[in-house]
Amino acid sequence: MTITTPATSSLSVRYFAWMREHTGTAMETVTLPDNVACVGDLVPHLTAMSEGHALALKNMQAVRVAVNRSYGDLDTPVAGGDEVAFFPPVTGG
Amino acid sequence: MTITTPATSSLSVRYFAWMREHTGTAMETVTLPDNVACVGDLVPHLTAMSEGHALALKNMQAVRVAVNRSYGDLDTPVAGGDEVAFFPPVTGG
Amino acid sequence: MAVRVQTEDFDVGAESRALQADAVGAIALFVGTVRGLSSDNGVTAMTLEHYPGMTESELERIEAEARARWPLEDVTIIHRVGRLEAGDQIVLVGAASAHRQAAFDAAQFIMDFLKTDAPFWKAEERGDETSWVDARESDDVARKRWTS
Amino acid sequence: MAVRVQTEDFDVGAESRALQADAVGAIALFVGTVRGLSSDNGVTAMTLEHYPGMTESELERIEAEARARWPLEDVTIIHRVGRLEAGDQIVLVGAASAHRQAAFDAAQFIMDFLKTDAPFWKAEERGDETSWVDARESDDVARKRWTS
Repeated sequence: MTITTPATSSLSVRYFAWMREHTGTAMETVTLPDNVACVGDLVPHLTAMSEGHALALKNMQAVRVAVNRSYGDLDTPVAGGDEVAFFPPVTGG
Repeated sequence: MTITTPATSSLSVRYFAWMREHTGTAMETVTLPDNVACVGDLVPHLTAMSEGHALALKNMQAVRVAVNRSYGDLDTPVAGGDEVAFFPPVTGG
Repeated sequence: MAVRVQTEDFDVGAESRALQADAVGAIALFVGTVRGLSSDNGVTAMTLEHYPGMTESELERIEAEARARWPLEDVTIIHRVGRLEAGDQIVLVGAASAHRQAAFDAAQFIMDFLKTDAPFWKAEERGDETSWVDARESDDVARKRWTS
Repeated sequence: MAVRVQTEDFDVGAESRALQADAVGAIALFVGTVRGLSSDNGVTAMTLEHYPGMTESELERIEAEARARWPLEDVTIIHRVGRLEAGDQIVLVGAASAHRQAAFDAAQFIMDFLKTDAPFWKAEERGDETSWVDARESDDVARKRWTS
């Protein structure tokens, strides 16, 4: 999908299931911090946002990552305008 | 199943699919010949009944046998009152 | 035992609902149909003959073997006989279990054994010609994998 | 592509009929349902959350992989979201092919990948308590068998 990068670089960050309950938000817009090149760089900035964020992202082993609605990992690059999602292992079906 | 043996020992013989077409009959009653202890003993008596019977039972490799509605083979015992069936490999489903 | 041999059609939705029960989380269904002219089969219609009495007992034996192998809540086997046309439903096998692998495995097992053991025979019509279908080696192979 | 994510229920019979086509001889269907109180699950209801947009694209990717592996005439994947009660249908996967092994394998493959890759999450209700379901190791194992 094509997303137009706004003038001030920002990211959409989404949380699902119990991670959404911990952060207290399903989606938030985050100004892209300097020196953030990949998902792993972004995580400390998110955990600093609230205790709930810290709890949600405490164990990244138990968290799955998607960037622009495709699975990624901590090494997946992120840039302004991207949609980054964090969620627990899936349990549908 | 329980089948009462008649006073004169006889067998029901059934044929299905192309074997039925060759013999020209779906079911016939056959007087149990002497010295017939198993299906294999019975076959020569049946092939002698008509050219169609001979054709149907020509290649016993291609024929399946059931005695009293359970699968058997040429060694399966037969006795008066039994229902013996000959048919090609099955093709349902 | 839920084994039916019938000339009438069946309703897959109704059979699926009938397999649902409190302890069921997984229903695997298989529907076999008459392939039509556009397939390599080229069949316009077929007639299914069977061995009344033996058919039912073989299907019940296959169902019992599946129930002995997997924790099944319910099983349905329906097979039609008589004349069927291209696109018609021939057979339905349904297996209901708490878990999906048991349901899938049981439905496949029942189909594989039905194909080799249940006394049905198909005569296929291609235009004006009618011919008995030959048994397929691949069906014997499919059955054997369950006994290795 | 026949992927639907919806709150409404679905009709297994109608979906089976929609998969029937001239070249189809085999339709494998899987229906997942909410197990009830009598099972070890002990669930009275559940709510299914998903990631709109990503869910559909993951299901379409899984369907495309199944079509690349097997000669399928058609595929249907329907997954419900929202609140469901014990006995309700959750998911339907249907695969139609000329041959039964392809239909069975594809339906299992799609279910195995759906279970590990499609972004759905279940919150189960047991009486007054609601808890998020943990992912199961057995689902990862089931997925891995297709990649070995």
